[in-house]
Amino acid sequence: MRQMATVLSNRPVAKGAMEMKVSVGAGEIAPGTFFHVKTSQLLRRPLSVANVDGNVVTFLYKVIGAGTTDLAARKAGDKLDVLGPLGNGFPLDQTGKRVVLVGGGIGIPPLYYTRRMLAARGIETVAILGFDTKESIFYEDAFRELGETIVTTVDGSYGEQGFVTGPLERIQADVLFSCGPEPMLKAVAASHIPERYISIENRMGCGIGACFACVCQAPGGYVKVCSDGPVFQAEEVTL
Amino acid sequence: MRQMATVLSNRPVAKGAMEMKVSVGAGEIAPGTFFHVKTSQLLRRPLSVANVDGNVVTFLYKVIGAGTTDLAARKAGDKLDVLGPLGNGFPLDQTGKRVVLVGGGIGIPPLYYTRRMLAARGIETVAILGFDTKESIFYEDAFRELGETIVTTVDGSYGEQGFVTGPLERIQADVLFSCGPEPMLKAVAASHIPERYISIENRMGCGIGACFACVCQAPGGYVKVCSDGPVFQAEEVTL
Amino acid sequence: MRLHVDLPGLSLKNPIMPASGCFGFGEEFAKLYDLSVLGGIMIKASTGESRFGNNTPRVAETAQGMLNAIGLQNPGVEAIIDTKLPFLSAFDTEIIANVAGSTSEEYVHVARQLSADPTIKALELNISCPNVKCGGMQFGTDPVMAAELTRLVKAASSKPVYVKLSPNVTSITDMARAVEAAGADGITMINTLVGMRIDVTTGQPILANRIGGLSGPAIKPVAIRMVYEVAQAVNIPIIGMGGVRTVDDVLEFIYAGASAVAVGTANFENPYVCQEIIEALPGRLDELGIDHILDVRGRAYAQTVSRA
Amino acid sequence: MRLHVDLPGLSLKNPIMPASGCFGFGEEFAKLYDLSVLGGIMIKASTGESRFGNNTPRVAETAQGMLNAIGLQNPGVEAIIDTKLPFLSAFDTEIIANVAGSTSEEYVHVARQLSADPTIKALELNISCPNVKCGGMQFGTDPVMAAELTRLVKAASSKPVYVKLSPNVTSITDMARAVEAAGADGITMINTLVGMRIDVTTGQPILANRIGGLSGPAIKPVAIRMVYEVAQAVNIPIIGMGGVRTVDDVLEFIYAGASAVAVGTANFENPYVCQEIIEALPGRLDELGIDHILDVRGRAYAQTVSRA
Ligand SMILES: Cc1cc2nc3c(=O)[nH]c(=O)nc-3n(C[C@H](O)[C@H](O)[C@H](O)COP(=O)(O)OP(=O)(O)OC[C@H]3O[C@@H](n4cnc5c(N)ncnc54)[C@H](O)[C@@H]3O)c2cc1C
Ligand SMILES: Cc1cc2nc3c(=O)[nH]c(=O)nc-3n(C[C@H](O)[C@H](O)[C@H](O)COP(=O)(O)OP(=O)(O)OC[C@H]3O[C@@H](n4cnc5c(N)ncnc54)[C@H](O)[C@@H]3O)c2cc1C
Ligand SMILES: Cc1cc2nc3c(=O)[nH]c(=O)nc-3n(C[C@H](O)[C@H](O)[C@H](O)COP(=O)(O)O)c2cc1C
Ligand SMILES: Cc1cc2nc3c(=O)[nH]c(=O)nc-3n(C[C@H](O)[C@H](O)[C@H](O)COP(=O)(O)O)c2cc1C
Ligand code: FES
Ligand code: FES
Repeated sequence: MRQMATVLSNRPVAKGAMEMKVSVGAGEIAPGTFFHVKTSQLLRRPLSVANVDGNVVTFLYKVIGAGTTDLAARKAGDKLDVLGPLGNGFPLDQTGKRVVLVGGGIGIPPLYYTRRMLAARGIETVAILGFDTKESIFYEDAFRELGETIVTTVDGSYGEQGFVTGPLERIQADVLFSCGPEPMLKAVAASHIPERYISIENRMGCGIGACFACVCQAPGGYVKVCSDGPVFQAEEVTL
Repeated sequence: MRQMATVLSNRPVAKGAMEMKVSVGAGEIAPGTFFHVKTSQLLRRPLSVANVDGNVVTFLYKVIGAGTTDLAARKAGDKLDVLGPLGNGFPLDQTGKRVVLVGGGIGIPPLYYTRRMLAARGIETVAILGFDTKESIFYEDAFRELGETIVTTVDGSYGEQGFVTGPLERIQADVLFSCGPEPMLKAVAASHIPERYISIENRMGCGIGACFACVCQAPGGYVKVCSDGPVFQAEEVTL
Repeated sequence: MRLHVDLPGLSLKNPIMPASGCFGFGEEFAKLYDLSVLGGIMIKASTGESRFGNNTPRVAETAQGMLNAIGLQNPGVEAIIDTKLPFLSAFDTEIIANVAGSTSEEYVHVARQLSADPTIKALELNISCPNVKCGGMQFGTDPVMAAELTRLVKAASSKPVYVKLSPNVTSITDMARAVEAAGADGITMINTLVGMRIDVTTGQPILANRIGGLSGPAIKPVAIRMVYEVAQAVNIPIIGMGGVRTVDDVLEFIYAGASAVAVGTANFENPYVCQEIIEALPGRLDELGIDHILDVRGRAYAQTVSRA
Repeated sequence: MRLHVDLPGLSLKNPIMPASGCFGFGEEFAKLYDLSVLGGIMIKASTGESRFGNNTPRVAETAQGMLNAIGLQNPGVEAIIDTKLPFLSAFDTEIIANVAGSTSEEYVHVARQLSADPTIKALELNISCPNVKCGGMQFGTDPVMAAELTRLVKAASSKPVYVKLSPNVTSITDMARAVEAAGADGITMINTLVGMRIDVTTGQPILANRIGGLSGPAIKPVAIRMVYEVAQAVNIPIIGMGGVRTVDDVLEFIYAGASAVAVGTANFENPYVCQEIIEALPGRLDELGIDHILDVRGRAYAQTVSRA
């Protein structure tokens, strides 16, 4: 569960965004799960699995504060203390259905690996990726290789101007998988797509379900994002 | 005064002891002075100047706790935030006199540069270097190149068995320069050599004379090790 | 046997246990290692009824510390007895229940219920949680209220009662003496220091609860000082905590006068930390020439102290 | 002018000043940069007679903090006036003198002498130094004693008096209200938390004084919380301190309710830190869309607050 991964590469992919590949031990890694990563700081940092290739895991992360700044300084060959994979991911069992993937900013990473796994099962997908501006776009080509991909920017500097909710209105799909900032999740959770799954990002302590830091209110009481999620059906949580 | 030095090399020279060479900006550096070095820890770490060659400064340091462990991990090309040179060193103005240099463990580093500078002035020196055991010996050959050098080990695994005070008893010299653990300094300060200078290692805060962390009692009140010292005439301080 | 420590109600195979609130009810950590290696487990606080706790964010990071304002989320004493204790009873380790409440009646109710359960070996009376509106801190900062509550809980409990002290007081020794006089069997200390962090972009506190409890390595010097003072002021044993991450931190608490040590925040950094400390202890004792760990208890204030 | 702050007795060109005891009397730092860039300077504590202070070691490092037990070493009030203030008078910055003592008579004597010197613009009444046997902390942990001392010093001083609060109390607001009622013109906070470190090889406290004062980033969350509470409890201005290293730390204190900020321990890590913070402030205010720094004072508890 806890392991010393080895950094294979660590490079910028957009303004303020990095891609890190690490090699980890054997074991199944489901799309939508995350690793809890030790940095120079006291608490670990949750990072979604953006891709898996054999025993190589990719993280895509935005450099925000001390923890991700420390990560950005890691070099190939460095060791990285990671705990995971943790949590429960997106339900891949969507044969015959059409899935729309809606991601905003650093919520986009888990959707890439998810889309690859859906494609491997022959499931048709369409992706809507929302960024702030042209310079912050990453992985657009990688997404396009897997099917129809709509890019939006808030400032209109690339793709459709506005939020992901614009294009989402005209999409026909059976299932929605989404990850991104809370206002976006609120909007997509209320969208016309019949089945909606959202991945929630909350501040965490333990990452394994023991400390109650990451809870989210739910109709039945509460859920723990780290161990019950981070992926939930829209109806399961009260945003 | 504060500068980002560049690490040129950093290698083990004995069990638990490292030699780091850094390049610094221009400026005179006197033997017996020190740099206050920023590590991963909050407070800086005082390290004596063990040698100077052009703009390259050598530190010789024992790996003790978190600060020196962090230093030991630095690689060539890394930047090192150093403050210095600080303090007042050994008086080199000893023409016509014979100087005995007495060093214990990590008190030895400043004596190497001091001996080189004395040799450059044609001053005759003899060195007594005390180590715990054979594996902890460093810079023996470098010292021998500069004159008579007596090595002692506490466990007798190399050189003379015992403390530096053994050989010191039979030495004839006009002046003594010494650096090492407090019990050793106490002993050499009371030795038969007429003029005695000792370099004191105290826990420090600021390193520049402002915080009163490093004071040492003195017949006239007190002295600050960082700014009045670290080198004092034996009579100037009360150990 | 050089790690074995006997305390009121507790026969600890080693003096290391996870601190309350940092280990849930053990279920998650049981997937990582065998909980029977632990000296004991201090389980999450129980209240009379289930509580949701505070809004999120509930944690914020600080320099070598963290703030939390969980707000005593727990399923309530009955659900704990029915759904959590049976699982814990399977392990060969001593279970200490953390008792919380808003009123003395609630404390007494929870203490009576929990102490009656055979899985529970001792109670930890949490009079020091800074994250709940009523109860908690008030009891923990006034010696008279603390003593009165201790007396009531002692009367209701069939198991030894350890009182958990808050560091947010002018005189920690006054608090300790008050609960000792009221019948406490032991003291656990310290709970968190009250702190706050503000988001520089919004100017608003990061925690939804605004203030929270500071834990982790940052507070260790305060914890050590308080254990050192209390150990010299009372005759009941102390379980020390606050910033423990390594075997040397454990020894610092023992030197300061603690008889056992709890590990909180460090479980988040490294979920295997308690197991690793327990494994490292014998080797470190060898290096330092210590026979039994309690041979050095209180060495910081007295060179010779008898065991526990 | 967006950094200018007017406080009782002090016309600060910016709200940044080194904290008492971390900057000596300015002489050493004057070799590194022009002290006239500073808003003010809080000089080292003065007592009636010269003091040597405690034995060494006087400092010990902790996780993102340090313990000190200097013990108010200083040359005594007369020597300070004769040998230190003339040097400081040459700089265009506001000098605040830190007043200490063992008895109220000593405090009054020191306050009278220092306040009479034209170089001194305000006094900082140090009732909170944990490192001296008598005086200091006792005054700082009892509201009645603190108020009485404040009254005496106010009566003796011809300059405004800021009272420096100790964080080692159950209720920081009680202390603040007591000194406000006694006539304090302002509050400076926080002084150090009492802590201890023990050497694992000897089992003995590292500091010769055994206990010391904890400062540095580790204590910032406690300092922010206390400023936040006190700012809402009193109507006199606060100079905040405790763990400040960066321009964002300064803003955190302002959001919490401080009107100016002092920097202590960070001067040891980086002797240029005060100058660097002052240089960085205007750019950071631009980024955050803040016109005058005090426009956001107290934003953590109220969105709209008037200046100073
Ligand atoms: C399940 C999950 C998956 C995530 N996956 C990704 C990803 O793939 N790529 C990516 O760039 N980011 C991801 N995040 C967000 C990422 O964890 C934060 O950006 C990161 O922790 C910031 O750390 P920092 O030290 O740089 O920032 P700081 O602001 O200094 O962090 C301070 C504290 O706040 C927490 N924090 C700050 N922002 C967030 C946030 N958005 N969510 C949760 N905690 C936060 C930190 O973990 C830390 O404890 C994910 C978050 C969660 C919960
Ligand atoms: C003027 C001066 C010159 C020195 N020159 C050298 C040198 O050339 N080579 C060398 O190996 N060592 C030297 N030392 C000692 C060196 O500073 C310490 O070994 C080092 O600071 C230990 O840091 P640490 O983090 O590894 O140990 P820790 O024990 O973790 O340090 C904790 C704190 O204690 C202080 N400390 C610990 N040991 C000492 C000590 N012996 N003297 C002063 N402070 C200490 C540290 O600076 C730090 O603040 C010198 C000390 C002084 C005062
Ligand atoms: C997330 C979290 C939750 C906590 N919950 C409780 C609790 O329910 N009851 C309690 O007595 N203490 C609680 N504490 C306090 C810890 O048990 C411990 O006293 C404190 O964190 C200091 O130890 P540490 O620095 O090792 O974490 C909690 C601490 C944290 C960090
Ligand atoms: C070495 C040292 C000496 C100090 N001396 C004094 C003093 O003489 N008078 C005083 O009021 N505070 C003194 N303090 C406390 C500081 O002024 C300040 O209140 C405290 O350190 C918190 O700020 P910081 O975390 O920025 O250091 C001292 C602090 C340190 C670290
Ligand atoms: S982060 Fe601890 S329960 Fe989710
Ligand atoms: S270390 Fe500050 S005065 Fe010497």
